[in-house]
Amino acid sequence: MKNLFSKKNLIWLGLLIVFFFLVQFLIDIRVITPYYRTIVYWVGIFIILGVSLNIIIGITGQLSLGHAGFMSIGAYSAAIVMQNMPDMTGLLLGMLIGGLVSILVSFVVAIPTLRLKGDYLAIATLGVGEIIRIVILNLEITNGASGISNIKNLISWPLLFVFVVLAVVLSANFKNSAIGRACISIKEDEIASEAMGIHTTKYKVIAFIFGAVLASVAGSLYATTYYVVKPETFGIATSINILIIVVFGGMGSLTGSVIATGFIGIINMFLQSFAEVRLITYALVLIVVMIFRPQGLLGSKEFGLDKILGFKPPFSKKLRKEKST
Amino acid sequence: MQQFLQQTINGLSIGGVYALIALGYTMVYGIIKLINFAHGDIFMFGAYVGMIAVMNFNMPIYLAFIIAMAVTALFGVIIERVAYKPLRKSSRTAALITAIGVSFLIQNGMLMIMGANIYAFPQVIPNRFFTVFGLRLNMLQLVIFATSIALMIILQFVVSKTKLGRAMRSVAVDKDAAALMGVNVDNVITITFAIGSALAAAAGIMVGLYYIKVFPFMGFTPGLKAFVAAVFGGIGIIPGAMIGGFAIGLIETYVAGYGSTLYKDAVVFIILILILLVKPSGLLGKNVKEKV
Amino acid sequence: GPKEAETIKIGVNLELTGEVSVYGVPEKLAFQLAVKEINAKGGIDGKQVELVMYDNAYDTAKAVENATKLATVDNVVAMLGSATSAPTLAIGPVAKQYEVLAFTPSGTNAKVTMDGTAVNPWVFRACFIDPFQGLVLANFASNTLQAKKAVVMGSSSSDYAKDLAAIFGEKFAANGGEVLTVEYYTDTDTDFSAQLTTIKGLGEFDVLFVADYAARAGLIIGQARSMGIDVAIIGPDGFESPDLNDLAGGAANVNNVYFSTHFSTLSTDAKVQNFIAAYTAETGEAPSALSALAYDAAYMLFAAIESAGTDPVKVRDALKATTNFAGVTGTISFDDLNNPIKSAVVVKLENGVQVEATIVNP
Amino acid sequence: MSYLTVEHLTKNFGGLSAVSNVSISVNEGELVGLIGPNGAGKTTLFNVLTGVYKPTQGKVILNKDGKSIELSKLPPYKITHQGVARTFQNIRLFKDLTVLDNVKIAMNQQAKYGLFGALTRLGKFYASEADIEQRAHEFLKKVNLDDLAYDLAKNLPYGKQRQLEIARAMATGAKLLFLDEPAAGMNPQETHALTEFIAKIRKEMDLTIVLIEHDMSLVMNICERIFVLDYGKLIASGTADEVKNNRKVIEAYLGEEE
Amino acid sequence: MLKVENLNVHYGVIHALKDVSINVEQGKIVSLIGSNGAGKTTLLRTVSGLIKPTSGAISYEGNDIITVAPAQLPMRGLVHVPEGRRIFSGLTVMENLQMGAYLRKDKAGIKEDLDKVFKRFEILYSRRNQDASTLSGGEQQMLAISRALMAKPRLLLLDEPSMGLAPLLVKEIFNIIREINAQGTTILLVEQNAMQALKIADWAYVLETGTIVLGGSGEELLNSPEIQKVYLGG
Ligand SMILES: Nc1ncnc2c1ncn2[C@@H]1O[C@H](COP(=O)(O)OP(=O)(O)OP(=O)(O)O)[C@@H](O)[C@H]1O
Ligand SMILES: Nc1ncnc2c1ncn2[C@@H]1O[C@H](COP(=O)(O)OP(=O)(O)OP(=O)(O)O)[C@@H](O)[C@H]1O
Ligand SMILES: [Mg+2]
Ligand SMILES: [Mg+2]
Repeated sequence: MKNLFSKKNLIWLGLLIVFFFLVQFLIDIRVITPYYRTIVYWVGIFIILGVSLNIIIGITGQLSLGHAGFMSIGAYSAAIVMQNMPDMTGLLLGMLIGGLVSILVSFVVAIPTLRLKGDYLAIATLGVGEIIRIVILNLEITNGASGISNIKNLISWPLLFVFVVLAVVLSANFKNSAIGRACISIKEDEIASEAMGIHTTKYKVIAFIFGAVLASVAGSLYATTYYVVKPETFGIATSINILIIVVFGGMGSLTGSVIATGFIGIINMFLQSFAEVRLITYALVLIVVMIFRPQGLLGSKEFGLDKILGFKPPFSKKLRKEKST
Repeated sequence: MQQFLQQTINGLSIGGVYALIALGYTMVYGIIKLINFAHGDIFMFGAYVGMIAVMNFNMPIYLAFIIAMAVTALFGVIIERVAYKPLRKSSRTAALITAIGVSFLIQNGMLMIMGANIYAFPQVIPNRFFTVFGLRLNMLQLVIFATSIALMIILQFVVSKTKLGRAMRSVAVDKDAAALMGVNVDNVITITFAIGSALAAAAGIMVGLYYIKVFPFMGFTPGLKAFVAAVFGGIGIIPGAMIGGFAIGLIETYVAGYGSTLYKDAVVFIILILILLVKPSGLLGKNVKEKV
Repeated sequence: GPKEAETIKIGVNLELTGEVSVYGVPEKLAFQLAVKEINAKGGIDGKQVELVMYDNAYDTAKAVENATKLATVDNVVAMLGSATSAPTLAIGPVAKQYEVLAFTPSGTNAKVTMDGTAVNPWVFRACFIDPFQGLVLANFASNTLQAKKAVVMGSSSSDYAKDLAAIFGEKFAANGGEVLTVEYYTDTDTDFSAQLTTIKGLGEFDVLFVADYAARAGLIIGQARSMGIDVAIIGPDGFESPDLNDLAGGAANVNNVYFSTHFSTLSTDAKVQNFIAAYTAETGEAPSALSALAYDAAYMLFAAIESAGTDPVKVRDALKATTNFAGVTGTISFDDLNNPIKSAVVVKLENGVQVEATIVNP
Repeated sequence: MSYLTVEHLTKNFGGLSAVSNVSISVNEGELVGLIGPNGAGKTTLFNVLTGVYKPTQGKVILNKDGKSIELSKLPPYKITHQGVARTFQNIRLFKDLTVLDNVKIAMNQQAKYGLFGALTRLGKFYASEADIEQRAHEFLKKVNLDDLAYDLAKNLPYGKQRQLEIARAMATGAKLLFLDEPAAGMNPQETHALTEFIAKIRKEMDLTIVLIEHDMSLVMNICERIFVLDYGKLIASGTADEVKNNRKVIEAYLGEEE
Repeated sequence: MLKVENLNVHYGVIHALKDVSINVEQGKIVSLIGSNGAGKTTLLRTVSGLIKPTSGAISYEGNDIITVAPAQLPMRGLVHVPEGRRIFSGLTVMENLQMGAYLRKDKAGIKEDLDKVFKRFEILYSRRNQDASTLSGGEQQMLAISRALMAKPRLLLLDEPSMGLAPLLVKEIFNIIREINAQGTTILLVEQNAMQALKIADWAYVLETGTIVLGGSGEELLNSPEIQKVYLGG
């Protein structure tokens, strides 16, 4: 308990509260216009997605290309429940159901596929994402190709904020624990990890399920933000967009994913008026960033987490003093 | 039975297309371990070049093939030099993202230059049919089938039996060590990309001739399927790409013909995953455990 | 109140990139043509019309962002788009929230103009809805073609196909016909030989209904003909495209093909002929049904603005009150659900050329 | 009963018999050497002992606290849980992590909280983390690596990396260590230091050690018993002197003294 | 034959080689010893062009080779056997050897050298069609040296050839080095096994933390008490 309310954690809490009210105030006085708000929502939802995929790819080293599939589970669960219960209870219930279904699906999927390595895993997870999408496309309850429209819009800054903070904090806690260390050791060297007594399959599965559940939560938020869910939204392209966030921010860097999502959100906002060149510019930015910063914006480092947010530095950053020779 | 055979022919011909694209995919992958996500778009580029050659310059089709393959090879080499080469020493995921960026760039660049419309590839080879034992065979189906097998054999020979092939494989394993043997690593990679891209162009034209439709996004789905095919057969292994291509073509066709088309792609992926569970490095992949 | 604007701003929210841009781009061109024409005539009430255009790339999130920006930042008088149903479904609630009308030329899904079970007063469309064409084509098949047995093909990835197939099946059965099978494929397919082989194995039938756009319908026509399936092929307005013949492997394959549409290039109506000429001159290609619908949507909107001024609410009311607007796709009024009331045309193609146009009412 | 018993162990790769019908036993607290020509199957034997490969035939039994455990039936991580750990012929540290983290990962077994505790940080989380951290430091002090605790493993000099790999293996709580060529690539002075290091940790922590080595100065100095493999077969075993003078060993491995 | 003058190499901020100068005369064996991380490998890699130096000069047979691409050097007879074997996995033993002769065109000569290699290392012959990655450590080392010999080197750079080899083979390797040298190949040898390295060396250098601290004939160094203490375990 004492540690939970350590000075650092309290400072962190304080900062979050200040940030929350600052943004709320800016929304109230319309400095953050309804339009900017839509950008904020996008960024928030994709932060959750980026961070959750980072747990799987960046922390545990398992390349997954089917993340949007789990997003769709949450999105559809929320949409379906909210058809009958178009209120906050419905949303939360949908989110819960989505989370449970995601646990189930990701568990069933993870056990066999995570035995695969590298590109084989990538293609298997891509397949999983596609299978989920195709199943949704053909189910009655999901309304097939048309998807579900007219979903009650319940997104708001407080709601978004709560879930984004929850997702990021839980992910950070995940990373900075014995479980996170086990996952990182798997990424570093699976054979050595196993030799250190780490049940690699178990941890890979845990990380995968954890990421899937968070993606599902993000999906539920997506549904209540954008009125419509349809199968195409959750295809490979979306999985790739999430992957881009992870690599852009830096594999293994949760704060990197947060910053990268903001960055991409802003780029997209500026490019909005340039229909034809929008994607070309986006592609060029992507290529150029990768060429000049292949490790992503932050590499595997976290952005001042220990200083500002009060996390103990589990992966110390003390640099080696240059040994004078 | 008759219908089953007909479906098999259908499956082999669409599989031939996947195989053709997968060959280039696998080849590039085999040498620089890059999932060249843009390969499908290079295929699309090749189809456009071929189409323009025929449509706007009235070239005979064989010349269009040569021109498209050459131009696309050059295009592939430029992409490699500009976008991929700086990332040789970076992580593979960074390279993958770059490849995705290149894919976006080619698609949308083409969209901007040629517009969103769907072009129809000029039907310069009359689409002749003949009936054998009651089965309808299409001239182009045969051509695609034969070409993919011929190219597979040639490529396999080049890679496994020639000096260039040895150099390619050495570069794949260890660039520095290969350089110490006197291999010009950059050139080998360039040649690899040139060959891979030329193959993609050939596939592009053939698909143009057979399926007619040419548009900026035509590369995405076949590219993805070809990638799946390459993995299916064991990525980096040339005969694997072909077997994977045919396997996927057949599965798709049988499912569409006898089951539900709705689940066609899902069935392909389920079979893929099942096969990977038994053979984690693809049908022809060697299950070597890393020697520690 | 806000300073009187110099120009009349109309928002456009379309699929301009990505694969679905085949539908968005022709509409963009038609909008631009209409604006160019109206501005050349001195604009509306002496004010020039300006399009504020954003790409939604067929992404519902982008569509919402764009609509919000158009409504709240650009303060447009009204919004045009999107070309397909899904983004339009996402735009609808935004239009309602900020009280700016959204007018889709071609979003055919019945729910587009709905807000749950009630009508969304802020969404209009210029095309007929899927059920309508399904009825028209079923009647045409039974009555004009005297068909008894039909086979349906359609894309499983679009509600367009699914709705059309369902309505067609119901009506065709009610007319005493039988649908032997409905074969689905996906949007990304180019090879339909598996489905066609199966269909061929079903035995004799009279008509093949392909519920899809030309991009795939063309290929299906070509592949069906080359497999020796030579029954009548019918389809919806999606068939209308300058590329249909090429995609079918040449005009020679496009025989005994019928499709329902909004207007026929055979029409002797000067308005239609002028539009075809102007569009072709401007863009270098012949107009499709989509561009015709977009062109009409733009002019209906201009007319509403002309009569109501630039207040979005008044514009909406004026549009709603549109009666017998004479467009290139017919004479249009709106029903209670903001859907156009107009008749359909069924066109017959021989050797890829329109040879006959029949006006059909449901 | 001896501590570790290898019974008629065979490991084939395709047609090649890398280890064939090898029977060995090691007593608790012993320091045993495993030598033999290149390709004799030493590393392969280690790989089977630590579960990386399943044996083609035969079994491996560990007698611990009166129980006998068939290691050859367990996956690698469970073998480690039985107090058996190894180093690798080609160093396999977690290169991009610090020395401290390398050790903490090896100590992962000791974490006293589960997923829920990790995510919420309720319960024993902070106490357990502090404990692990402290013990990792204590351990590093014991092996003289504490001043490098915050260096990335890949930045360590080669000799230190070897030491760290041994330390990491010990940190799993292992009582039985398999060291694969710990002195490879070291000069005599470094080898000497390593020899002392091994002797020291062994004494302080009551370890049983089996090591593969080609550096005879090390093997002959500290190994109490030596097994010699050739072409996958055990050709000799005994004390340093016995082995040194065994004809077969001289012919196959040592060569004539000059 | 090879002259390195005032060579400086940096890895980022690490100054790995400081004003290093060495001289390798034609026909000689020159050994380079030093502890781990002294910079021995760095020196060899710089000579063969894999690393670009910050300053200094390298001349080989009288020509400056700093600007020459690494792939050009085997053609000129300068061949490097890298640290850690670096054999091509996935290629068979035979193909690895053929890679050694990559730049050679004389088919007959290649065949002859291949036979020589197989005679010298019979184990390689028996494994010639096996994937090289499954060879044992020692077998791989033999392969790596043999592969270099296939290039007919005039100057051979050897980086720790005895690492990981059984004692018998260590002797064998040093014999082979002598033999190769006797047949006219100049050798620059980096070794941890200082005793052997100094024994066969005509000349030797000691590298410590990036600086050459000592140079002399093999015998001189062998008898130097300092060297005995640190490098010979005496
Ligand atoms: N995964 C494998 N597949 C095929 N052969 C293998 C494999 N692993 C080892 N071998 C073969 O088994 C034999 C023994 O190899 P091992 O690595 O155990 O030798 P070693 O005694 O450790 O030799 P060294 O002292 O050189 O390291 C070698 O001939 C090697 O080629
Ligand atoms: N790629 C690299 N990046 C950064 N530093 C490096 C790199 N390679 C070597 N170093 C550093 O340069 C120094 C010299 O290394 P080098 O490998 O040349 O030593 P060495 O004498 O060959 O040692 P060993 O006996 O272990 O082979 C060391 O401090 C090493 O850590
Ligand atoms: Mg070994
Ligand atoms: Mg070295």
